[in-house]
Amino acid sequence: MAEAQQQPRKLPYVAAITDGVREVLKEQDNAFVIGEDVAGAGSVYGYYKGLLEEFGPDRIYDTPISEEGIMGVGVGAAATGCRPIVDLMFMDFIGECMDEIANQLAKMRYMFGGHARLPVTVLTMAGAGASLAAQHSQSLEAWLCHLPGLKVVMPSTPYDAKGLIIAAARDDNPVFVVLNKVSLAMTGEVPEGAYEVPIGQAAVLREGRDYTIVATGRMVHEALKAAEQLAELGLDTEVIDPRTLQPFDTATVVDSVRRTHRVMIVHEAVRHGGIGAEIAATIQEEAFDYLDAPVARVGAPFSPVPFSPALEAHYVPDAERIVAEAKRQLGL
Amino acid sequence: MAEAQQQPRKLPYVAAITDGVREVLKEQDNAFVIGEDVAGAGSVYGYYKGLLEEFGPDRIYDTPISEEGIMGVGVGAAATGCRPIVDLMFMDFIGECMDEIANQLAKMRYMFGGHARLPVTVLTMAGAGASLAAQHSQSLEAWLCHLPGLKVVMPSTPYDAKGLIIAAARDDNPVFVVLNKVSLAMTGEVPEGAYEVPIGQAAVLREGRDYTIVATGRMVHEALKAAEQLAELGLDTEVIDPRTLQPFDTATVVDSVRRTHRVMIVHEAVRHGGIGAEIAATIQEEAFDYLDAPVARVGAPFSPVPFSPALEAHYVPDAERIVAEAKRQLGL
Amino acid sequence: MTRAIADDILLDLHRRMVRIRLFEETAGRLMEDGKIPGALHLYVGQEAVAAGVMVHLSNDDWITSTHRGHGHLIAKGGAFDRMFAELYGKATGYCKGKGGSMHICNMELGMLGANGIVGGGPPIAVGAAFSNRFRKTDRVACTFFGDGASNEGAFHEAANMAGLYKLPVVFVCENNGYGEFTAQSNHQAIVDVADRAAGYGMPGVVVDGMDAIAVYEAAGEAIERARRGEGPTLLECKTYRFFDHVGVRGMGLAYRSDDEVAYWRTRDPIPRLEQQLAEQDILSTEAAMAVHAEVTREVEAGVRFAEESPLPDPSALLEDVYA
Amino acid sequence: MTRAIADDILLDLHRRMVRIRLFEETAGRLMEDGKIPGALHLYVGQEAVAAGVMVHLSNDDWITSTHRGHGHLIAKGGAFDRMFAELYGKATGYCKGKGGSMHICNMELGMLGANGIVGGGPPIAVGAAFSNRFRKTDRVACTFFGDGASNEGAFHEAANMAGLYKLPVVFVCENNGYGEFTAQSNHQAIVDVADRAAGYGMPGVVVDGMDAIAVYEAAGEAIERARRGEGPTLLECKTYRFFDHVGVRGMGLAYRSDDEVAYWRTRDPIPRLEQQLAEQDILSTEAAMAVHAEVTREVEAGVRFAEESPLPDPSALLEDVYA
Ligand SMILES: Cc1ncc(C[n+]2csc(CCOP(=O)(O)OP(=O)(O)O)c2C)c(N)n1
Ligand SMILES: Cc1ncc(C[n+]2csc(CCOP(=O)(O)OP(=O)(O)O)c2C)c(N)n1
Ligand SMILES: [Mg+2]
Ligand SMILES: [Mg+2]
Repeated sequence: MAEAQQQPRKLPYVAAITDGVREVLKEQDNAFVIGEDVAGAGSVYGYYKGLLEEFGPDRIYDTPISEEGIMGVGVGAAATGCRPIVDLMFMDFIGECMDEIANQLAKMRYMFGGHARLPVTVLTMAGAGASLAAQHSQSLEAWLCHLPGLKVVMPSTPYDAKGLIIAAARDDNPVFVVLNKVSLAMTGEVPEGAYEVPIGQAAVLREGRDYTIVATGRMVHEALKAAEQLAELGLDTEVIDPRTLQPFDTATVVDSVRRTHRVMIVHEAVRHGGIGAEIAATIQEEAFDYLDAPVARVGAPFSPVPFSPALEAHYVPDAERIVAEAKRQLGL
Repeated sequence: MAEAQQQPRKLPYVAAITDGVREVLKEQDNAFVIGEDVAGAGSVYGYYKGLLEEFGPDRIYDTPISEEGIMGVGVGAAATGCRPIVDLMFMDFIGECMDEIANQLAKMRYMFGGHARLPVTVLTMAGAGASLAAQHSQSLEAWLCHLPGLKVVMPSTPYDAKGLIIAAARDDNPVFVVLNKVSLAMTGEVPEGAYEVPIGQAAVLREGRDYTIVATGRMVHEALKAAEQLAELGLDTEVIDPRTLQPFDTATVVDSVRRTHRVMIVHEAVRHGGIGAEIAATIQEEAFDYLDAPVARVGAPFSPVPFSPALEAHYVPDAERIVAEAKRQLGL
Repeated sequence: MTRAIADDILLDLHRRMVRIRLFEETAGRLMEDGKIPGALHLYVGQEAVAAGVMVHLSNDDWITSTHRGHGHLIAKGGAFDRMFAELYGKATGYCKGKGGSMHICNMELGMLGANGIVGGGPPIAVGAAFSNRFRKTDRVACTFFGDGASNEGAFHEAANMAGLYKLPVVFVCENNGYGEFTAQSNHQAIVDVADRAAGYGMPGVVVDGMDAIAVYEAAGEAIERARRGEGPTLLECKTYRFFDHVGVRGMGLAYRSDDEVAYWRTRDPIPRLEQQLAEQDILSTEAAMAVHAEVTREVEAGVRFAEESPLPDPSALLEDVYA
Repeated sequence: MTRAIADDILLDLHRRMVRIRLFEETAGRLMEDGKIPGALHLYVGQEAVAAGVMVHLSNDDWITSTHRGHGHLIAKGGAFDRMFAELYGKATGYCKGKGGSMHICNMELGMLGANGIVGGGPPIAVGAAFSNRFRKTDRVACTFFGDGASNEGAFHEAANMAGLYKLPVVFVCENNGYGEFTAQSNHQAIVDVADRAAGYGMPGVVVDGMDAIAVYEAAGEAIERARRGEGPTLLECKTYRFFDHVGVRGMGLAYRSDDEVAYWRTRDPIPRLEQQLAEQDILSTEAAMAVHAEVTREVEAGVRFAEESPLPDPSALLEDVYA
């Protein structure tokens, strides 16, 4: 495994997660993983597979089905010197532990006048597209971004998944790593060893002069596809993946918009009240005089996630919908 | 009490809440009130005082301290034919029952293919300014507005408190009535008998030609004060209270902006990721060509609510901050 | 228990169990064949619990269910055509294809939905029981939940409220020994979930959940108690799921031994009841086979209905969000 | 209990209780005088619990507290000057004025904060106990919570995890008979919260929470058990708050009778301990008065410090959000 490789190593997203957590467990003696079916089963999506064997039962713990209790262990253990990696199986279950997150994890440091550190990393699985219906398909990152005290990252590639997990675990603050279930099999380059994708830094994945798309999570790939199609329409499109939602890299986005004058935000979450609203509001504040068209937003429509694939296909945003909205926005 | 009055009747906000709930209990046989210390004590803020005596213990129930259980009673009782009024003492405790709200209450009808009705009215107390610190001062309405299936109202006056409670209870959907603790003593006109403030209709509280302020909850009054000060600067300011946040009366706001060309959104919640972001994003979508300046937003800064009055005074937005931001926005 | 049980009740019990078994086996096959999308948590092995409880209930009695909910709906009278259609995501399904396996429901049968949230059922059932009493009916609510679910705060709060208000609700714990891939001994320090009942001021009863008659009798007592206004009961049924947590073979994890599965298969509640009924001359082997054959035809017709049904129209996407 | 308790421990117990009492009486007065903003939940009446537990702990043992948290912090060694300063919202307070009464804390003393969320403490304490073991220390965690809090899901999940993992944590239920204005009989169907322990595989112990020595002994056993790695205990202390839910006279609601309050005042744990110590010639009346006088001076100095301290600078508002 440690031999030098000629070809850059490619891994699926799911293995990149494992790799990131593995590096953290190697590097930080006070780190442990805790969550439902993370040890014996390696999580229902298998992204902790092998870690129990590699690090032993003192570093990875199965729990009862008790999200609030689990998050509480994260808070209490972090405040007293550990660096817990808490697994919240599906992001949809965040309501079970939202008090622990919002009132304890996010606020403890502030309420204590700075006399506590909460280095908790939370890994959780978001996203629709797998026919898992309304309670197993949500993207609720907007709730987290509205909570001072938390950081929120959303890796769209295997590379970022590993690098952001390591950065999150090295951060002395609570960081939520919002993963995407439909991306698990997607492969990409993932270097060996520890590396960070810095928290708070966006990535410009495609440069363009005419148009900017800011897309998060899995929507990054739909945006890149859309950019191809828009190029055929003569629109040289820049695609930015913020990678971190909180703190948000406003500078990179605003710089782009000041050059391209037109921008769209894309996320999988419900459009209404999603983080795209904050990004749009910020862009028009910071780049008002540069905008040639209103900031557009693409997100899920205002309904729960339907089960039937026939409906879900119309629910989750995709390249076609991005292109259609761009055309509408720009009058093409 | 029932005698005709010459003068319009004035009541404090706290009594208007009582009056609204009283009308609902009179009008709807299947309505009951349930929550922590709502019966014997009439709630910690006293807004159910007298209802136990008037309607008896079959209509108003004290509960254990079990927010998830209480909200579950609301869901289960509503789905089976009752019209519960659920009291969530402080909005800060919403994390305790967020799963019940997000995954059951908001989604049950949709998941069931329309075969369930959830006429639950939730009354809850939000807002800072009473030195109650980080866990008893939050305004978290943005979380609710991001959830398809819910409606959200936010009364700023005694009149609206009563009228919106009645409208909420008559609605066949879950409606959250977000109350404000610092407004409880504020008096205003409150007619006798049942009346509705229609859900989804904004109120234009002050007309103006030069500038629009959209303010929610207690911030409405700060906006009205700010409008006076702005008038002195020659800015004829329109003040709109959306009253309902979900569904939002976009038409009234956009109409105003198309006339005034400049707009600010004000709310008490944390500015970042607050509902003001959605309103701002929507305005620039719908009125882009009419805007002479970026949509401005005033909200709480990005920190938990501090305890010390010396800090809290700088935390909660007020007329001064609104005026200052308007000046900055407009270059006055 | 010496009370004699009427023959028709025993036959009813049997038919409900067979209906669950054959529906589930076919559903599992269809899922493995890629015809049913999403996740399917099958009930096979646990049939005695749903049947033994549901025989006591009418359509006016409410139940809440779990992610493993088909069995509960079938035992409460669910029709296979509408159910398969729902699993297929068709417009003719009970939820118009919007819910799928994890949210399958039928309000007219008093079935308040499968639930994708572990612990989601008990608070809702307590609400239904509250409503039963508020509306001055003598109806009860039964809430099914797993051993794993008994560790959720929602269960605790619901049980406490039910005990406090003496509500007409029965907490039916289907203890199949596992929450997903975690054995009970790795998720709680107790052997009997029923031991928690005392903390809520309600009786806790343990029953063999592989014995339909035993469940029938214990559930009958708990439900009658509830109907009489004497309050809730925590009824723990020791049972086992023959298939994996999701689907039939699931993820292929080795969290339980083949021996263990084989042992529990010897306790299969359906052959057991069939043998008891044969010994008592209530249901001959031939008659039992006839029930299986009849239900098999019902399954086939249900699948046909589902396959021939239309998918929901995209315009349905934004319907049913609000009343 | 026949073990003799060393004199210095008994004197220590006494002093901790007097420190709580006098601090709280003054804090209540200052609140009524409008000097302390916000809500103040006073601990007067319950002193034997905090003192009886905390005498066993060092600064390396963790505790979590409740909205009624001053007593816990004082018993753990909290300094009056920093505490009053916090209640006043001054920059010199333990939390720099950012937390106030409901979040007062001191990490160096092992006090993980008062908590405005009912049921907020137990999960955090379980985390601290988990951490104690993970970091291979022999330290314990004690979590204080009320009878009302025992109905929160958070308590249930935390207790189950503690029992499962056999964590070094003691669940100290301060059963003062009320959650706000709701009597225990109106919030749960049991008399002893300790009855819930069995459901988590841990021992449940009931002790007279107005008897400092009884609490001391029972807490000692539970804490030693935890230190030995034998797992958690649920220790229920029957106690009473002499003042109202918030403040001294509170909202003036008639949810409990004057007779009831008067009865419990006859069981005041401080005179009781003083009498016991006087009878055993450990603490004379004069010596006890001297303790009161000394603590009174400490209170006065604390208030003076708070009053003379500066308010936080507005620039502090955005500090301490992130590390
Ligand atoms: C709140 C919540 N947490 C976790 C899950 C994931 N999950 C689905 S089923 C399951 C196991 C449930 O175990 P149990 O209650 O014993 O029911 P069983 O599957 O054994 O029937 C888990 C953890 C979930 N759906 N909801
Ligand atoms: C989650 C939550 N729900 C409700 C409240 C409001 N509240 C504050 S104290 C209290 C009563 C707590 O009772 P108990 O746990 O017995 O403690 P005691 O006040 O008697 O010390 C309540 C309901 C809260 N702070 N947090
Ligand atoms: Mg199970
Ligand atoms: Mg109490």
